Amino acid sequence: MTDADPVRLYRTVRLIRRFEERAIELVRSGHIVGGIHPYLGQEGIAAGVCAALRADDVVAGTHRGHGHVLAKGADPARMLAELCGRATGLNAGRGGSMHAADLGVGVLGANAIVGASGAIITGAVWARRRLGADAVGVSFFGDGAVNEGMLLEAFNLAALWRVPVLFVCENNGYATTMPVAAAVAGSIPGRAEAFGMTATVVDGQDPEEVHAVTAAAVARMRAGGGPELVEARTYRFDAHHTFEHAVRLDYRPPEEVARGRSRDPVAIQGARLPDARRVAVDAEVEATLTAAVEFALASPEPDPVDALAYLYASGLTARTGGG
Amino acid sequence: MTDADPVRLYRTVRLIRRFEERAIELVRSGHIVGGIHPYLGQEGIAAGVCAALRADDVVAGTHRGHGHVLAKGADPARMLAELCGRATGLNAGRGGSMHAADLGVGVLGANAIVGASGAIITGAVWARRRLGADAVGVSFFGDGAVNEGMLLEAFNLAALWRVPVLFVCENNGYATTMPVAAAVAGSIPGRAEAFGMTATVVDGQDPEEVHAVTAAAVARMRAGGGPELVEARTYRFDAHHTFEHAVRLDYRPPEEVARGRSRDPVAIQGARLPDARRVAVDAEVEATLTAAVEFALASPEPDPVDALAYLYASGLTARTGGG
Amino acid sequence: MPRLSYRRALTRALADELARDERVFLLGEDIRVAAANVTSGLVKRFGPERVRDTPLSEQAFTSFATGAALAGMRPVIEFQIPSLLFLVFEQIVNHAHKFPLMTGGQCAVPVTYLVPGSGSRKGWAGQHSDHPYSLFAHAGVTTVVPATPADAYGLLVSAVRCDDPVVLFAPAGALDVREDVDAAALVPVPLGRARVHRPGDDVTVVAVGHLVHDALAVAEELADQVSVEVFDPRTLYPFDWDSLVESVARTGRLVVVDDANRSCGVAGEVIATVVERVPLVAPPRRVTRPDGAVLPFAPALDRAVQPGRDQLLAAIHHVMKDG
Amino acid sequence: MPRLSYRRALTRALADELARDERVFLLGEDIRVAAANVTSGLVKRFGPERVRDTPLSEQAFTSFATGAALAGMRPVIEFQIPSLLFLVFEQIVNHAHKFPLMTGGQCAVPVTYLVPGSGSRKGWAGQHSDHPYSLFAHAGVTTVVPATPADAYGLLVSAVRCDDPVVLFAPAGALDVREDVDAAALVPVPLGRARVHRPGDDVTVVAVGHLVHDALAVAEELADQVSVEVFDPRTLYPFDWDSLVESVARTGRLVVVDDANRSCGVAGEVIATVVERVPLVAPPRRVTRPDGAVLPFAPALDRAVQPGRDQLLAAIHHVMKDG
Ligand SMILES: Cc1ncc(C[n+]2csc(CCOP(=O)(O)OP(=O)(O)O)c2C)c(N)n1
Ligand SMILES: Cc1ncc(C[n+]2csc(CCOP(=O)(O)OP(=O)(O)O)c2C)c(N)n1
Ligand SMILES: [Mg+2]
Ligand SMILES: [Mg+2]
Repeated sequence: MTDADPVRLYRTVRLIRRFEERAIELVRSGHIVGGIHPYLGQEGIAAGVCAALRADDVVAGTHRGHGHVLAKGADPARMLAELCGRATGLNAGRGGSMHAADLGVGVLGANAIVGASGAIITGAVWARRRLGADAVGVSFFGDGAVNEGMLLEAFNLAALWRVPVLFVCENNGYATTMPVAAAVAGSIPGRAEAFGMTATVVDGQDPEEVHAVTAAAVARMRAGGGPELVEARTYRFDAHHTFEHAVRLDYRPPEEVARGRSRDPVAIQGARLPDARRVAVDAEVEATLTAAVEFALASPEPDPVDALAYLYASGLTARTGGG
Repeated sequence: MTDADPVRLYRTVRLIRRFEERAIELVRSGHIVGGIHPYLGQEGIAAGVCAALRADDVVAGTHRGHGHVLAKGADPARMLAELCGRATGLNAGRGGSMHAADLGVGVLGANAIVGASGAIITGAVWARRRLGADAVGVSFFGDGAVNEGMLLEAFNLAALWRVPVLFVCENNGYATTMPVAAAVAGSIPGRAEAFGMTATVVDGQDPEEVHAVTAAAVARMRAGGGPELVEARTYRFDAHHTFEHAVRLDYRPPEEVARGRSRDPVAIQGARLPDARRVAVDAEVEATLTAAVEFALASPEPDPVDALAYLYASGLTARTGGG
Repeated sequence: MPRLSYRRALTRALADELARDERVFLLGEDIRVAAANVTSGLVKRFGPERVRDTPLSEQAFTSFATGAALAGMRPVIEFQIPSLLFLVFEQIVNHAHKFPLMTGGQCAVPVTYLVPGSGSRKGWAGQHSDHPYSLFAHAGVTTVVPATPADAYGLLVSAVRCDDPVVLFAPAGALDVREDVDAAALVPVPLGRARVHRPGDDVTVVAVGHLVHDALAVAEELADQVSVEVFDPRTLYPFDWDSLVESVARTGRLVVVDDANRSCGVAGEVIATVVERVPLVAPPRRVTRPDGAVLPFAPALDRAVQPGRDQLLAAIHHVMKDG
Repeated sequence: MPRLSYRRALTRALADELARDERVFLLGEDIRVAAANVTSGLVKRFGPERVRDTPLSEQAFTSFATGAALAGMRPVIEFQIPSLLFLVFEQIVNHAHKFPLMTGGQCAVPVTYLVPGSGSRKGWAGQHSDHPYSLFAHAGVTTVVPATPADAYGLLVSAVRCDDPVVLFAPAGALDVREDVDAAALVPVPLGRARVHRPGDDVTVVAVGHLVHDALAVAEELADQVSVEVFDPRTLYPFDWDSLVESVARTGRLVVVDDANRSCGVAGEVIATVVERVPLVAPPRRVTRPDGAVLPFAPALDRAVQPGRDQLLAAIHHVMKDG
């Protein structure tokens, strides 16, 4: 996965785009309960970053996490089954949108707590290296997360102990409805530099630029450099969460939304492919997703009898709550 | 208290020095239970900073907090009574060394949790200003605290909302036994600058220099500037905590201790006074402390019947623990 | 008479307190646009200084509120997710709660922590579906869980006026409850006072929060077989023990239904305190979440982990049969 | 036979596990110099990579351990103060505990959280004297409170080997207990298994942690009047209910003594579960800290808030008289 093949990058952004659109339909139809935080508009970041990683590298994501999971190589069908709460899902239906994880492909999981994954991935990468791998890791987070103390503590640990973690801040301008300028004193790169880290700003709408910048950072890290930060400037095309489709929250001027949507990573990367090639990839993605939807919807729901399965890895059985 | 009168500065450093020495004696004699974190060697910081404040300004301190409480104007006798757990203590014997507080003179309290006071003082100063005062505040903390996420979050809030808090980092080279270089990636001023704050490094052993730098920062803040940080370089002359007097922990080379102790804020400031003046101040301080010790030891202990007094400000009475 | 919803009762309580007392202000994430649909219309009426959006810095803004309270304000914090209380547990329990005693009565910390949407939100999965009120009852922080719109109004008003910290959980399962109430009939409800929703002679059912409505439904269903008294503590700490003891002394039987983990939860506390004080004619029973419960994502599993009406029914039948 | 101290039992357990399993490592503040006198000698034997001093960043290093555990290591974290667990409550309860279920069984999080010196340390006052084990029992995290050196050894070894997170509280009141034990007799003690220290027929006294020794002293004092069975749960969660039910079914009387806050504490849970399952001949009693207790500094007040032998004696007399 470490090459910058334009077709591969296009396939990934297109897959995430269409996955999200399908998922939104399934939210509307009631098949996905609880809604999702769509990654629409930010696809170039997950695609570009993950293309710079090896299979044995690890990533940890966010509440807006589908893109990271897919780009790192999880099966879209099992991912969609997870969102639909099916027993065949990545997490056997126990995690859902905000916890989708596939440790087999190095995805430690989406994470519903903003700022939480930075320290976890730092520990995971440190441990993998102690155990002999030369893996690196990526912590994805939003512009809101840089105000969370736990993430800043993780910057310090990673920098001090030179753990090769790439901190990727997806700055989409808002934390829910809070504009970044009203929330972040100083700057995002400045926060990383304060811990002695190299920080780079990149156009998150351009998958190839994201890839190039990350690949260089990963190469430095792999060669023994410390952690780095990349601020990817992006824009969220849709709602913070699908609940906004029902309740209009007034915080982004329509002109701003239009301007943001005009730089579309799928279009930008698509334009780099010959038409025929792009059409072929689109068809391939469509087929994958049609199969994924079928797989998800045909899959069984987990049995409520097993509601507490997996609660304890040690085999401990919890006392039930009945009277 | 806003003048830099050298005699006043000397009186304060001398008072803190002798207070701590008396307190250590009282730890040894068993009158102070639980020990203390001596402020010895760092007196110039509390003295210099508090001399730049007005009576209605507020400060919040640390576990190594006696100096801050005394410099801001608390009564040494009631302070010592507090350390001895007496009913006449600042906190009626309920707080002890790590919680000594005197809200009447603007001391929100020492604090036993490293990094905790920054956000508290930010809220307090913001509120005072909303309620009409033009007060500023000071948050004292150590070099260890700059690794606590909650403090970094407070930097952000204060900077964003332009709350005039002076963050004073007393860098004594160690967090307990952890050398600052092994704990702080980047630099201490850099951490404040990352949030858009002005940061100044000052020689913490020189009370006048501390005063000058702080007074300038306070003036800028009072004139509408945002929060700032001062890193005061200092050295802890004694143990992290008096328990170290019994258990030798091996972490500071003797030469380093000797070098650190050679720059003594009491001596430095004392040298600026005519001998006679200094001797007179010393006598005055001695008399104050002798009276304080007498007062403390003659004071009654609180009645165990009132062990839960003050638990609820609303007057709620807690259910007791008896069988 | 207008149908008042639980949500709008909270909104009205906040509006009334903001109007009544200049010292009251709101703090939270996305509260200006009212993302949680509780603070709707308040920024327009009271301005952004008193309805303050904060960056994602839960620890700092929680302690900011503590500081503001120490300086005389009465902050109300809205938390978007119940588990954010885990993140600020230290700030509430180790600071806000402890300040009055530790300072020997020098201060009060009147902060209200409001959690709209505690418990399962259907599909929000493991990290967003907790009901951690028992943790605060253990710590000794006033803990309130209103079941009805009128109580939501009256208890929130009382929380804001209380001189101690108060955590108010508004269960997701109650947010859509509506009630016919005259606006003029909305009054403060005293903290620490229970409410009997339905008198009965055979068994006392203690129900917490939204489960009051389930208990009432079950009581109605059983009306011709068992006379069920439905007891709503409203405040979990301090608990209205005297009223409960009076009730159980009459009925001789006790069932508790509580949507929180079983071990060391409030249901266990209710049973323990009652059996210490009142002889029962049958062993008491409780219906709770299982020990250590984590809510799985899939809807059927999520439901299976929460207490159900069938379980409550079974528990009532048991205590009737056993006694 | 050498007299083994509780502290040295902990040291030996850590050393044995470090020697046995390369994946085990220690993390904590000042553990190289063994400031808490538990990790003494370990850095010399196992090196600084496996006995890692950390900056003051409790949230990050707790989640660092989670990440390392996800990647196959078995971290042990030493916390200097019980209230630091408040600071990392989110990281333990919302992350480490929830990962296995949320990922559908893809992972385990074998981390041990070791708190040497929980409860009152005499003179460490409000923020350093908590005994928050019931909070973890509520959350469903395995919670261990050894009373004797041999159990401290055996339970710590089992905690390190457990595939789930385990919190081990070593009460300050037990740290100096010594025992005649042959090194060869030190063996793993299974989690979730209670220990009867003294058999008896008239009343079962459940005592937690250091209070086991008080219970034994009281039992001895009463030997010619009342036959007291002293029951030490050792693991508070999961609790060994079957053994307790067997004991109380024999004695018919129950007293619990527990040095934690009363409401929603483990003492209440013990009473609730027992009365659900066993008929008693007298109402049960518990001796605890008061509701919402904050330990005041003054020594006599600090003692007054903790359960005393006289209270236990009175409780035993009560249940004997009542029954
Ligand atoms: C610690 C924490 N605080 C608050 C929330 C509620 N919340 C979920 S997403 C979100 C906004 C996050 O903004 P950002 O980090 O910029 O990511 P984005 O949603 O823009 O991708 C908030 C406030 C949370 N999940 N965790
Ligand atoms: C959050 C927190 N972590 C750990 C501790 C234990 N502890 C008390 S003082 C201290 C060292 C603090 O170092 P620093 O901030 O440099 O202050 P100094 O002691 O040097 O004055 C530690 C680790 C604590 N009280 N609070
Ligand atoms: Mg964002
Ligand atoms: Mg220091």
